[in-house]
Amino acid sequence: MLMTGRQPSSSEDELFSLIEDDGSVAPDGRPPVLSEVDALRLFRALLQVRLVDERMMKLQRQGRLGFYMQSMGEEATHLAVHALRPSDWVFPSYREPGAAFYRGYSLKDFTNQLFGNAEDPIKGRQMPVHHSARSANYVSISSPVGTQIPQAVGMAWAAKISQKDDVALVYFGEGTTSTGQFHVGMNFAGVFKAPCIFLCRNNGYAISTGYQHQTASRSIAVKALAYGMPGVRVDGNDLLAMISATEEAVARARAGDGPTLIEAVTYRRAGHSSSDDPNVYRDPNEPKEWERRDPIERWKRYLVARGIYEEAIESQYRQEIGEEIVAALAHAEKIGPPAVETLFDDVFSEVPVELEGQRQELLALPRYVSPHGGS
Amino acid sequence: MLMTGRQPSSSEDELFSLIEDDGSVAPDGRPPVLSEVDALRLFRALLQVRLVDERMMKLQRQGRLGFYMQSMGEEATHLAVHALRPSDWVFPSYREPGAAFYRGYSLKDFTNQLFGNAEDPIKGRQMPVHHSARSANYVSISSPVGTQIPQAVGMAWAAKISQKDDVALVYFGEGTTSTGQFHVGMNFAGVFKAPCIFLCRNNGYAISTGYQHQTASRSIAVKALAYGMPGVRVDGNDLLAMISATEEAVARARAGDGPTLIEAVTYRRAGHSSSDDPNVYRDPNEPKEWERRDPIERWKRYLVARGIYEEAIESQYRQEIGEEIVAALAHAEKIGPPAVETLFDDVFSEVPVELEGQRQELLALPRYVSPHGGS
Amino acid sequence: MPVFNIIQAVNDALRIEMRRDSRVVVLGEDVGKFGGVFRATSGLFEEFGGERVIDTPLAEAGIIGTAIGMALYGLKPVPEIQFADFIYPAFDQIVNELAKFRYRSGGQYTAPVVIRTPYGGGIRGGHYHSQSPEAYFAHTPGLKVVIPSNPYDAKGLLLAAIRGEDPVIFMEPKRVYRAAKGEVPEGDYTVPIGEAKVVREGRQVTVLCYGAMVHTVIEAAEKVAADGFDPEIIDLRTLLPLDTEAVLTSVRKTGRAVIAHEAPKTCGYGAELAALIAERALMQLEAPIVRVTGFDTPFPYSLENEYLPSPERVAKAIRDTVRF
Amino acid sequence: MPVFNIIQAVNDALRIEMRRDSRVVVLGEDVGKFGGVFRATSGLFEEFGGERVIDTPLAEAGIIGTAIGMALYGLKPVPEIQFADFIYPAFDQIVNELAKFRYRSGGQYTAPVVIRTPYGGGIRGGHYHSQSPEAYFAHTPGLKVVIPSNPYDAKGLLLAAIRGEDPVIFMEPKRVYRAAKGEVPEGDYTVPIGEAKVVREGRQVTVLCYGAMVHTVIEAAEKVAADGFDPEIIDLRTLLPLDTEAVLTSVRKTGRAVIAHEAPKTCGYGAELAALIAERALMQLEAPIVRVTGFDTPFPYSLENEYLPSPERVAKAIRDTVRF
Ligand SMILES: Cc1ncc(C[n+]2csc(CCOP(=O)(O)OP(=O)(O)O)c2C)c(N)n1
Ligand SMILES: Cc1ncc(C[n+]2csc(CCOP(=O)(O)OP(=O)(O)O)c2C)c(N)n1
Ligand SMILES: [Mg+2]
Ligand SMILES: [Mg+2]
Repeated sequence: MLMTGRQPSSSEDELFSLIEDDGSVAPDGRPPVLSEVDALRLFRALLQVRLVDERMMKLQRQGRLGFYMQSMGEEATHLAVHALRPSDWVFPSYREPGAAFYRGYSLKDFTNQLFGNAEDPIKGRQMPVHHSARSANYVSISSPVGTQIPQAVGMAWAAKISQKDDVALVYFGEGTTSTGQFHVGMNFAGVFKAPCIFLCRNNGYAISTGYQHQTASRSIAVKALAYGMPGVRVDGNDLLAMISATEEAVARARAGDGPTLIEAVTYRRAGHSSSDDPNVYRDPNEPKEWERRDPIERWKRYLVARGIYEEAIESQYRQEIGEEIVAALAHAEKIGPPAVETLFDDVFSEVPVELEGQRQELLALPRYVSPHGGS
Repeated sequence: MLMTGRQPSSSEDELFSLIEDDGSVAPDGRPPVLSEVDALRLFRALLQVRLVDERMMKLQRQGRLGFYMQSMGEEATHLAVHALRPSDWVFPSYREPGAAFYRGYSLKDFTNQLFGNAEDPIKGRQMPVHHSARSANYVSISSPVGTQIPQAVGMAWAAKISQKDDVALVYFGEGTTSTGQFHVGMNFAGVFKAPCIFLCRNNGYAISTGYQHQTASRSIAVKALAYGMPGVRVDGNDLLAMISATEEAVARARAGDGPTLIEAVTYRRAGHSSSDDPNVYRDPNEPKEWERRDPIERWKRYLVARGIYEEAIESQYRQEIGEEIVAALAHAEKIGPPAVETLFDDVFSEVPVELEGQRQELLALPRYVSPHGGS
Repeated sequence: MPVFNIIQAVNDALRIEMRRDSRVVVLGEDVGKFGGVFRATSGLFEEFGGERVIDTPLAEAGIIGTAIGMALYGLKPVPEIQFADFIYPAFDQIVNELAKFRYRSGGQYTAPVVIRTPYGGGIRGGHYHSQSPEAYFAHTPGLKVVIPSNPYDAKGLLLAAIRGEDPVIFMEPKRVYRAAKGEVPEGDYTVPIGEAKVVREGRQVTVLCYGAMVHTVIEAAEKVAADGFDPEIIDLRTLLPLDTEAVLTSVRKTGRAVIAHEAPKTCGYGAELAALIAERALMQLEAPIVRVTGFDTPFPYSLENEYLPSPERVAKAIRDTVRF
Repeated sequence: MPVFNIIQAVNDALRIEMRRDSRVVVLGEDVGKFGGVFRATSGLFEEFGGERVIDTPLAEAGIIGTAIGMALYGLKPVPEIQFADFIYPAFDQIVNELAKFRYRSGGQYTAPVVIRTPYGGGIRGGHYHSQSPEAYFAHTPGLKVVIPSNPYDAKGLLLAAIRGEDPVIFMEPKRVYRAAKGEVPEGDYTVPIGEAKVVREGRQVTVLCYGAMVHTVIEAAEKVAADGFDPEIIDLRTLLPLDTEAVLTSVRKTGRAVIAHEAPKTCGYGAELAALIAERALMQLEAPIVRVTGFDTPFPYSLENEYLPSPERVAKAIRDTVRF
């Protein structure tokens, strides 16, 4: 009898990468067309994520910031959005700030959000790192993992129904592939040929839970088969490969050929969040292993090989970004919390009578000074 | 770049069958060992489902029964349970009464359940066809589809934890593979190597929704790949193939090799339920097509080819079953509804004070005579 | 004016709005060619095609999740959940996502999805074709909860819901889907969300109800009126936002309140009504507030008529309360 | 007697019961080697191994669904849902399956699963690490709902829950996970499910509360006591089954009731308490029943201290009610 799955087909397990160790591009790799300007712009974008992360974690450790989540080692996956148009939509999880920055979300808004202050674009409503940037078509982040997946499919499908050629790109971690949301989203996308790109950052961990406790599937990419869509395993630390795979998926989507699953194979070098201590559950040497495969160093080698890397440019980027961060922080820390009365806005399009009553009730109390206010 | 799923591998699409058109067994098919007694017992079991269905639908049409669901054409899938031991557990959906009968559930209990009368084993608590037969290790049926899937995995996993070699067999339709429950159950089973057999009756329809609106997957069996378990497509109208595939899966499970997904390819010849009119959404010729592939006729040809079919035996079976049905019905229709006070039992292990108060409140009212009582 | 039942009224509202606004799409299990298991979307597939009347795979989380995405993009999805009992696989999408999108994004994103779903008992559906989960949704800030009791309101409220800017759980009383008939104006009109309706004026006791239970209460009122009792009946129509003015005005007038619903008693919507009255009209009360509800058990099959509040139980509550 | 916090008490209860009864298994996200994100299962993996302390894939529906299957087979699973805010993907398994197994099978099958989950605000968790969904479960017949406020009760109630025959939603007040300390007997004892506790005796007003809010109410009581007010505080401990006797006895004595909880007001558990009192102790009431609760908005981040009932808000309610 034929038992599907007994013989792993080696082709499905292959990892697509383009940038070789020395920074050159694999000879038969058909790399994407990338201008020098874009190559450098991407370099700056990679650096920005890294530098912001470092700074915010430090702040968190100093007790000046409530909570933070780093992306160290996964920055290249964020910049897959280079393959999109501004009118396309991104449905992020919490670990792709670089995608927001690259689409125009400012460091100022970012920082105000972390502080939940009166200038926070989402009015202090959510924990740090739960951004929302309408102008960047970067959809509101939610903590419950996976919920964004069917939403992205719905948006993509709506574009198709509306006869627009916008596509959706949705991010999630490999842990999130275990949720029902992943399954129903993928399945709907397959049936409706929704122009949606599923980008799974397989960083090996879901908090403390390793891949082998998450699924017995030999890869994430192979799961695409269950939904009649193509799946591809990409070296997630290779930005050129990420852009290439995403461009191909976007082209398919825009051509009406439906969705694609991209598994970006990478590694979560830092803890899950500022609340986590990864040394409890994994060998501290494991992340060290992955330092060698750092996506930023790799991109640098690519720039060098292309002959467009200059140390002066890197220093300049670092300095500019550093100054921007300092300025954004100085500003954000100055701003107080949102006004109390805003607590009752945006529940509905208008404030219902009863809720207005609750607002008046709260405002009538002696103003309670929050010990955390604005930080 | 390698895109998994672009090239359907033909082997995964092949359909496993054993009984040839003339009733002979495929020469290299390695059929299961089946005694003559069992072969005839299975024949009787097939007939029983068909005859019960016909009779109950008639009753429903006469307004004597509230609701009914037929299995016409899918009876062979029920008897996959032949591959189990009595101590194994079955987690049914609503369309496998034959599995219950074969494990000892009596026609009397079955009929009392349909009538929800005072002798209904589940005390008139659920709609018709939602059986529960503890003595047959046939778990309580629930309407929300798919919920039984992770439950079956949990039971199988518990057996493993308890160092028993019991296995679970869980039934569901192809429509149900779209639910989150299917996904999370399959995924847990893969990770924990739970001794669970997933038996999907792919009968082509979920109420009015055809396979192509349900999933873009080229088969249900291929979905097993996403969970690192074997999947197999079996001719669901070929009882010998069903038993063979299930035996193989059970052997794997008991040997500690984990779960298997079996796709039984079959067809729902009747309406979804007594409330359905399939002619609204499908060509009436379509079910006719499948009459030629009737699983009972096929089994009969197998018996003939094996030289153990006798018309007299068939008539005897039909008569016995017919009489049993008549007797069970005569009894069930006589019995009134459960006593009012039973409404409050079994919510908890003991009736809490407040609930006892509600019971007394109801009992104090003039007895309301239910217009539907007991039918 | 044509006489419609609730199914026809819902169908009419959907057709009107789909003609008027090309952003409106309907999606769900079997809503297409089949027209829905209760036929509420009958004929829409033929008129508007498969891109706007969409048969989905069997996954409520997918139906609501994708509807949210559609709404974010600017469509006006009206998903159907085949039975309210099957809404729970979508519960996360509803309470954590749909309800909170506007708030959590600081007003940047909104998802005005209108979820239609038949609810309630009385059709011999047992545990899983009879539930009344309205209290779960009324307890979830960010959702509006609308429950019509008759064809006129069903059409007008559904049109108002689809035209609104907020997510709505629109629960349809399936027991009276066909039984509740009434004149329904042709063409366009809306019934404002958030306004209750006095169905019967009376002086002695206020009876609060909604959905199918309105008919039970009217039957009870007729019984007791024959004995000289004079209840006032309020059909809430919208549970959230509640028309508190209408409720309190009536209770302050009558000094007595009876609340009827099908859902289990504990933490049902009736608890909120009783609490509201106990908070704001306590001093006008002349009798305890009585709830006539489903019992605190799962919904049964054979004994559903014993489980459901009957006209007799409501009548008894009215009598006891007035005589208290 | 050792002094434990709530985490330690929960951990101790789990260890005791896992030693005593080999059928007890713990499962959930990160509960194994990591010991749970709040460390409630710390050390159990080391002592009992990976077959009884199980790290699951990321799927709450899978955690509860498989736990039900384990319980059907005879194990005693104690799944952890990492935050109550993430329980909704399992909502269908909980309300349609777990709650109804015994009833729907006519008593043939039972699934006495004890679901542990941290709930509530005050840890700067925003929308999705702060919710208090107890009312959803209290409205679902077939579930018991237990919420301890201190280490002694946490240990005793958890042991009682695991030894019971019914499914239990065991909600742990994470704001006071470490802050609420107290003496906890070593070894075995249980606190019976269904019994409330009078935390402070008083004559003027009954304050009903549970979980973390008990500490807020005590603080409020201390404030008002300094001005000569004399509230009685009842820690409900079990929401379902509720100790109605304790509630009604106290309210009949004091003639006044204030109810405090973190969840949104509308259809919160406080509504049930108010309704109960309005039904059975109305004539003894001398003032309106006041609810001090979270507002009817999603749980906010920056303004969580404004959102949560503060000691000041509770104190004001006590004063206003007594002075009414
Ligand atoms: C539905 C749900 N359950 C649990 C959690 C708690 N949680 C937050 S992140 C996380 C792990 C996610 O892992 P993965 O999807 O791999 O993403 P990564 O953190 O690695 O980027 C968990 C369990 C959650 N946010 N949502
Ligand atoms: C969660 C849920 N949603 C919707 C329904 C309504 N419903 C009952 S059966 C059914 C179709 C199931 O199809 P399939 O799984 O293929 O099984 P089949 O009926 O073909 O045996 C649907 C949609 C349900 N029972 N449960
Ligand atoms: Mg991960
Ligand atoms: Mg089917």
